[in-house]
Amino acid sequence: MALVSSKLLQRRAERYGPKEYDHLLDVRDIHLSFKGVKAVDGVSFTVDDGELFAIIGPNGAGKTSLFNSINQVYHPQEGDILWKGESLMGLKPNVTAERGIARTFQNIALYPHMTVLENILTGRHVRMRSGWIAGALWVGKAKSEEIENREIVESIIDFLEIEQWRKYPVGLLPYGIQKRVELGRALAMDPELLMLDEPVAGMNLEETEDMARFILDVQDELQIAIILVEHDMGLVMDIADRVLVLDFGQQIATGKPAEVQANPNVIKAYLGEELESA
Amino acid sequence: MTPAAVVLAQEVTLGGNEFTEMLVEGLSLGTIYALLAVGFVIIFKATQVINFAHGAIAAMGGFLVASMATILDIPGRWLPDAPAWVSWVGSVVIALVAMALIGMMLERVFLRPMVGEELFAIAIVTLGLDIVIRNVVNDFIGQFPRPMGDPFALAIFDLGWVRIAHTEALQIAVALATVGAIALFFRSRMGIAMRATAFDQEAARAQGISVGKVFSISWAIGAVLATVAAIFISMFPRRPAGVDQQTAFFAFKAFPAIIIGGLDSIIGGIVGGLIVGLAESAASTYLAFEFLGTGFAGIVPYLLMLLVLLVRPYGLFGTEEIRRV
Amino acid sequence: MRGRPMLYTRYETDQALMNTGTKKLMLALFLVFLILVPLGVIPGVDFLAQDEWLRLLSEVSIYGIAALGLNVLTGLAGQVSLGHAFFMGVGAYTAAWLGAAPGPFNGLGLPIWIWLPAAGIVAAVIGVAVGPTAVRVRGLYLAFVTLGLVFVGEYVFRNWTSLTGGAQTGRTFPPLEFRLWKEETPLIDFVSDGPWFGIELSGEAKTYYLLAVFAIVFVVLSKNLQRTRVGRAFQSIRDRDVAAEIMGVNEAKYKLIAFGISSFYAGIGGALLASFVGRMIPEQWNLFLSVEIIAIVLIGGAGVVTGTILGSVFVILLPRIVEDVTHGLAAIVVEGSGPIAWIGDLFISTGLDDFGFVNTQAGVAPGLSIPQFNQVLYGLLIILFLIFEPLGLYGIWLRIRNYWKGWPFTY
Amino acid sequence: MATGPLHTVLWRLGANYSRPASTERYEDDEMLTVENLEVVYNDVVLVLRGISLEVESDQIVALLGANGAGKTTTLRAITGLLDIHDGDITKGEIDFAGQDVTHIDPSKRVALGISQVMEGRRIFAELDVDDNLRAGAYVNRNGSAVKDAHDRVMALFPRLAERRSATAGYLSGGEQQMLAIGRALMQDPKLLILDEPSLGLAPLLVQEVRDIIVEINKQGTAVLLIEQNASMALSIANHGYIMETGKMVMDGVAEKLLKDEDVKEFYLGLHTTGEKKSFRDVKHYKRRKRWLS
Amino acid sequence: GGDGGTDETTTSAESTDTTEDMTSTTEGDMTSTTAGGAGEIATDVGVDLEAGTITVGLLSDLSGVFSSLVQIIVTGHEVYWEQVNANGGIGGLEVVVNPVDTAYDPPTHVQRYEELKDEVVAFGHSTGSPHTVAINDQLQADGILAIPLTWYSGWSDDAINANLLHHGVPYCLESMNIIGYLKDMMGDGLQTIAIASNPGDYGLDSHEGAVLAAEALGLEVVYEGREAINAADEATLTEVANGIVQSGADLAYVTTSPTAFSTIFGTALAQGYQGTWSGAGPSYNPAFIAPDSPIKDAIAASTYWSAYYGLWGMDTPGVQEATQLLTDSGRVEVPVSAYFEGFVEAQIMHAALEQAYANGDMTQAGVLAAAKSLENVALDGLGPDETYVGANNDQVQRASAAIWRPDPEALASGESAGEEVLETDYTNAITEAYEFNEACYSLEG
Ligand SMILES: Nc1ncnc2c1ncn2[C@@H]1O[C@H](COP(=O)(O)OP(=O)(O)OP(=O)(O)O)[C@@H](O)[C@H]1O
Ligand SMILES: Nc1ncnc2c1ncn2[C@@H]1O[C@H](COP(=O)(O)OP(=O)(O)OP(=O)(O)O)[C@@H](O)[C@H]1O
Ligand SMILES: [Mg+2]
Ligand SMILES: [Mg+2]
Repeated sequence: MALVSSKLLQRRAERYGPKEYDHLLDVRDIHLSFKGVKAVDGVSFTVDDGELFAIIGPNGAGKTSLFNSINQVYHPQEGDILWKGESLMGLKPNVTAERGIARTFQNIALYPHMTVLENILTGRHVRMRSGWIAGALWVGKAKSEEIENREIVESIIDFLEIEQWRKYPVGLLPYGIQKRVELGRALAMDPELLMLDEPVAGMNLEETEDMARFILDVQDELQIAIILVEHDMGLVMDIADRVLVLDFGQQIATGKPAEVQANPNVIKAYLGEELESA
Repeated sequence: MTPAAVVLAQEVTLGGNEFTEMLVEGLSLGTIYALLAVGFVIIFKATQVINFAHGAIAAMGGFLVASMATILDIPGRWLPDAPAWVSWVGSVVIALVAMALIGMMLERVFLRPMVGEELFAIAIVTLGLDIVIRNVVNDFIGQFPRPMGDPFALAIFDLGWVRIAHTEALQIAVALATVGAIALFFRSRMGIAMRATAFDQEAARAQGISVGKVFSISWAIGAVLATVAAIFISMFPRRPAGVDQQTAFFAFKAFPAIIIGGLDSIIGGIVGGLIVGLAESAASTYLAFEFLGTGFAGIVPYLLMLLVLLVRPYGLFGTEEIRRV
Repeated sequence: MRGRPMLYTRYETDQALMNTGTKKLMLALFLVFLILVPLGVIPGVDFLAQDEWLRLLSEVSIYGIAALGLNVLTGLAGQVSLGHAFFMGVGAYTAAWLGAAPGPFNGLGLPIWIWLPAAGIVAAVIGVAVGPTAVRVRGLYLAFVTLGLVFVGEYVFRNWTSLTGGAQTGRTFPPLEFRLWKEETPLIDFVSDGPWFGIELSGEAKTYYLLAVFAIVFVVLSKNLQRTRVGRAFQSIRDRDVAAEIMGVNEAKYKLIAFGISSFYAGIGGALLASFVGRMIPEQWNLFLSVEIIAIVLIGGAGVVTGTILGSVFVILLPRIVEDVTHGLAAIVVEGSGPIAWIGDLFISTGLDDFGFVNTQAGVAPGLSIPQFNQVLYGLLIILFLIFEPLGLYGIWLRIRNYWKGWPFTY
Repeated sequence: MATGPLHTVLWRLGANYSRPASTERYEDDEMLTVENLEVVYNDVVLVLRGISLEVESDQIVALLGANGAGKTTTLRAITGLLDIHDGDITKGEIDFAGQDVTHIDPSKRVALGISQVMEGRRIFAELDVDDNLRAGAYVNRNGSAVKDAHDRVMALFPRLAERRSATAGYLSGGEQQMLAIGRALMQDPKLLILDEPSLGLAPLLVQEVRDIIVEINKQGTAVLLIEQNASMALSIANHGYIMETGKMVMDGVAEKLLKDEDVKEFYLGLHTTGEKKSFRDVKHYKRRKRWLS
Repeated sequence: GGDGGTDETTTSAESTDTTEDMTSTTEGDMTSTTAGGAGEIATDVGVDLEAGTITVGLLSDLSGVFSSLVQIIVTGHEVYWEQVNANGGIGGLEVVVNPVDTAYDPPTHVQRYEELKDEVVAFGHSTGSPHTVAINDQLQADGILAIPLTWYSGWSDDAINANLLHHGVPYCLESMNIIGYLKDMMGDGLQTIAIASNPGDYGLDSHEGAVLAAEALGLEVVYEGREAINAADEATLTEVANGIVQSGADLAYVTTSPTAFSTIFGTALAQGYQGTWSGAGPSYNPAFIAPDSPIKDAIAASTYWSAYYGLWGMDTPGVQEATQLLTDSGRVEVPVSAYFEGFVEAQIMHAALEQAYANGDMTQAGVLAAAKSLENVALDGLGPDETYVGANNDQVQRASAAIWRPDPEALASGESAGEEVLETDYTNAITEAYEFNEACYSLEG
């Protein structure tokens, strides 16, 4: 664990020099709609380094769409998204990845035919350089690069405790493990922001606890900022630093878990009367 | 480039004007393409199978009709004094029923086991099927084309401004009627069942949809449509000598139609077929320029296809693949 | 479920192509086998030393190389193309233009070390040129766009007489000879008989060696490509394109690269095929060639390099083997003695009056002629094969291997 | 594109298709009885080791268990979808409404009144919401009945009503879950089996779904509820079963289970004292304890 | 190949079992001088004095586009040789034909050639022109004889026919014969001509002939679709049909495949075209006039054809004899003249082998030399006699075996293949006058 963090922090330091921006991510009043549907309707918020920021809201409120907007998979019609002070608008998704935004998906989106190792190595794609000719010839640079990155990936595999699955095609792995691999693939990108879309959905208590532990470790030890979308209030209210509540694409509350939890609108739109059940 | 077809003399116009001739030819080609395309689409729509054996199946159907109507003379032999067209229609109906059964059989034996495999693994199976059927059928057909034995012979409507063979008139009518009926059929409960099945067999079965039935029906329809197409291909004036060893390849010409219309859209199949037919006929009438060389009209459908896909990557009516995370 | 743990002290060794001793040994043995084949000294397979079989093996290499290209595009990047034959044609005619001796048709008479790479490069360039269109459309639609390419290509080839010799006529292609420049006698000549290092070799044997070497080189390139950054990018696009983009893979860019690489292989394959056959007519770069290549890839097991070569062996040799078997049977039946003959006679007809699905008298007796029957059998074998092993030959190989080590695959 | 080899649906030449359905009426109120069921995948992986369970015609029964316990497999056995996954029932019997359905065709079972909400939604992504529901109503030929069912679903899930003509694939995760439930309701079944219906649903909606289940049950549909969210399940169930690696390790009246210490700790995540513990505490200690099974 | 060399000959007469023959590529560098039927016979490949067999290879299209036709031709070979062998073969040596399938595909053709060249003494036929050209260099390198199974005029051109034997009237001169005949018959009724053709030697050789004929006869070419037909491409067929109809030519001369011909014919008919039709022989198929064929009367009324070889029921000794043999062999389903093509090829090969035997050199090279020295191969009306000595102009075959028109009744009655013979062994004046120095259309490269 310690090994990962130290190395990773060092790599990050090398890549992105000293900090000269006020917010890591600054979402400014974005509007996104699909024929008819207003998926995101004027949402603004900021996320700072190392923060664990949660987004909750009813189904179809626009949480995933918000992620997709930040990734530029969807292109909001209005508003702006600043990453370290620079706008992300109009970039291609793969560029946002290079800039340091990593992501896991609501419905697992791993590469089922590839092994755990390969999946996580693809995460390293943005951090590698060698082209196809060098690769095909397996010459010096490409080769050494492959090996270096293999080491990095191994350290992530250790961290997530999935050594035993290393060489299995992920398609064959249990749901819970796949969720972990997905986290691993995201971490492999050396991100500064990690967006988790319902990381514990469909997990039993034990797996939820494991996942929670990894999330917290990522935050504390790797100092990666996290945006968490999750319907498990037990988890969110427990580990989030700040919470944003969406409803029908609109922002109905932001603040500390406790405040949000108490907010009548939130209860009405989302939590429902009997909170303790969650 | 070698000099292509050039009309050297002043034009001696016979039979109708160039334009109407072109239109008739286009419609008659187009409806055949439509029949082939729709059959192909139905099978794809319901079973996710790209049926490369479609042409071979068509040839088989054509041969069956030929043998019923001429060689075996069924049911003609039992109704000696019925009018020619009655016994011919009889033969056709019998052949169609037989082909429906054969279609089901093929699906059951060769494709059912492949359910759920990779699209293209299945495609290769149908390719194997094509090789098998084509060789067997061609051996039956033999070196001599087999005429359809239809009662229309060379009869022609001469309306002055256009001459159209009875066979072509019939063909256009029948084809449009058939594909129309099919299109309606697909609005039905069965239609949805087919789409559901194609998308997710397990989920479909969970809804009580009998996937096996869906597959059988779609293959039956596919085979029948292919046969109808084969009949009209193998008649005067297109192939007056009848179904021969080349008939099986005709189906390839329907591919651009399928794509232009959209792989999984029946309406698309129809529209695509007509577009391609007309385009081809128009091209061969108006684009016989020397510098274009030989066979330019033949690739016009493909050029059209490329154009359409540039504007609409899923054809005119195709449903687009869901891309979401 | 767990695989037997393999201990590696260094990741490098784990990542090496031949990461186990057994693999290394097998490879060595295999190479020795390849070298010995034409000498006809290996008992059991000495018949392979016949010119005809050597030619078939050479074809295996050629189709294998072309198929490796499609395997990159379809197997790795998941983009199905029916246009491979077109790019093979482009390669072939590039080779002809540059390599063929000046004559009635375009030809500059340049040596192989120019025309062969050029064949690949020109094909690749065209591949990348059509790429942008191809990148827009997905799945089957792509398959058919590329099909269109084949037909348009055939049209161009048919009409570009000065280069292709014209429809139904065709032209000759540069032979497999190595010249430094345009000198009279080639430095090395891979087509005519003669001794090499004192060993008397037929031209077929030399061609075989040359092509085998090419095949091996391209196999290695493919394997490396597959296990490195770009190869993984391809696979990620294949498995989940949207996710791949979000994970930093530039979809459009890598699809283009895939197209380029695949077309390059195709170009080389086409050039070698044309040169090997000596004369091709424009109609031959058609859908059926493409389909044959796809069959090779899928039968071998999409995305698997070694599988592709196996697929090539299967598709090229099977018809010949089927043929030998049926002829053997027919012979026995005509002899008409023994139980085999008796049973066989039920299937094989030997005259007009005799019944049977297959007949020994072409076009006369009822039933299929033996060549037709072979075609049918070939089709059936492909079907049955895919029904029972949808993952292709590689699937069988996995079975065998998993039988030895408890790999998770249990389909 | 089609499903990959990983989902290989090895549905060989219609494995079990015959076995005529006996038509005798059933007297007692046992809707579903599963007896000593054993299921094997690919002839090797023994996943269900002789489980038995019962659902009475007016009951809500909860089936709980860790991942990989065999809950979904049980459901597949009951609804007849094992063959697709190359699974076989090697032992035991499944009776529904007094008749043996162990081997009959899934579509027949649906016709008999068994509906399911499949794990992982499995909606028809390319069809729009309405067509998904129509597909759900396949067995139900009576037009007006279908219309009523449709209206009822729309009433239950207003969100779906808003998105009626949207392509299902573009719905949000939760919306898709609603659609999956709605689709099952279109068959107005005698027995409804839900596999993790609360997955990905917002708390408020979880409560709604819970109420819906209760409502459906009131209207006379027996319910078998497979859940990770044990507290939710047990809060409405009459009876509960708990599975571990293919065995029933515990079953009883819901109230009783709710009070059980182990259940509290492992499924409700409560301290023996009863209040929830923070993830920050469980962090870094991992439990490997299991029921002896 | 290992021992295809022209002057290599082996002691042990080689078994045709290739396995052996290949594993022993090096043994085999002395001439054998076994006492054959007549004095000393030198042999290398394909003649086995021990077993007493001569093996002749056939590169036949048995599964491709022309399979059904070629199968019949192969049968012709087999029946012919059966009879020869029955009568003592060639000096006691039995002749065995070995047909292999080329699928009408050049690569396969080459592959098959490679397989056979070490088993056979010569090739009884080689199907297809580009295919034959594809192996021509090899033939010359290996010094093996082959009879092309096409009627390309180039086979009579010594620029390329060093190892090939032509037979029958070439497409080019065929056009002259039939068009000349029609002119004589129709007189002023024939002023204008429309010409359309397939690409390749077949279409273009015939096309050139038609153009030359038109010049010679002063016909106006009102439509010309040079290599405008692609049977696989419906559009080209419509295009040509339209062209013919609009040209309103008195004679439509269309050289293509039967399928394409019937389509063009039908389409033109539907548009009311009423001219006369003809084309190179292979454009016709008896099915056109089958009892159920809708066009049988139209075809019978308006088409005329020339034949390369004798027609079923024609009363020339050659045909009569062949017909007898075929019917006796019990291998004839329906009467088809194509069997005679097999006979013609076989008889020419027979002559060559006899000559080689007489020369005492039955090596591949010996047979080739013998064949090229044949002054007259008499076919007694099974086809016009052939000669292989002298300049192109002397060698080339000018005579059509027959000029004929389709006859549905005769076909229906089954007594003939439905061919009403109008002339036999026919050479038109313009053909006679034509100076043949090189292929009408050159198939180079
Ligand atoms: N690509 C798209 N096309 C059309 N509509 C879309 C698309 N993506 C999302 N939507 C719609 O936008 C709305 C927001 O969807 P989104 O996935 O962001 O919801 P969500 O907050 O993630 O819900 P959940 O918690 O259920 O995942 C939904 O109504 C959905 O149907
Ligand atoms: N198709 C299959 N082939 C082989 N093994 C399988 C297959 N499907 C499931 N299994 C195994 O059977 C066991 C039970 O799976 P099942 O899906 O029934 O568990 P579950 O209780 O539904 O888990 P979850 O709560 O994650 O849904 C698991 O160990 C799983 O690995
Ligand atoms: Mg979401
Ligand atoms: Mg489950």
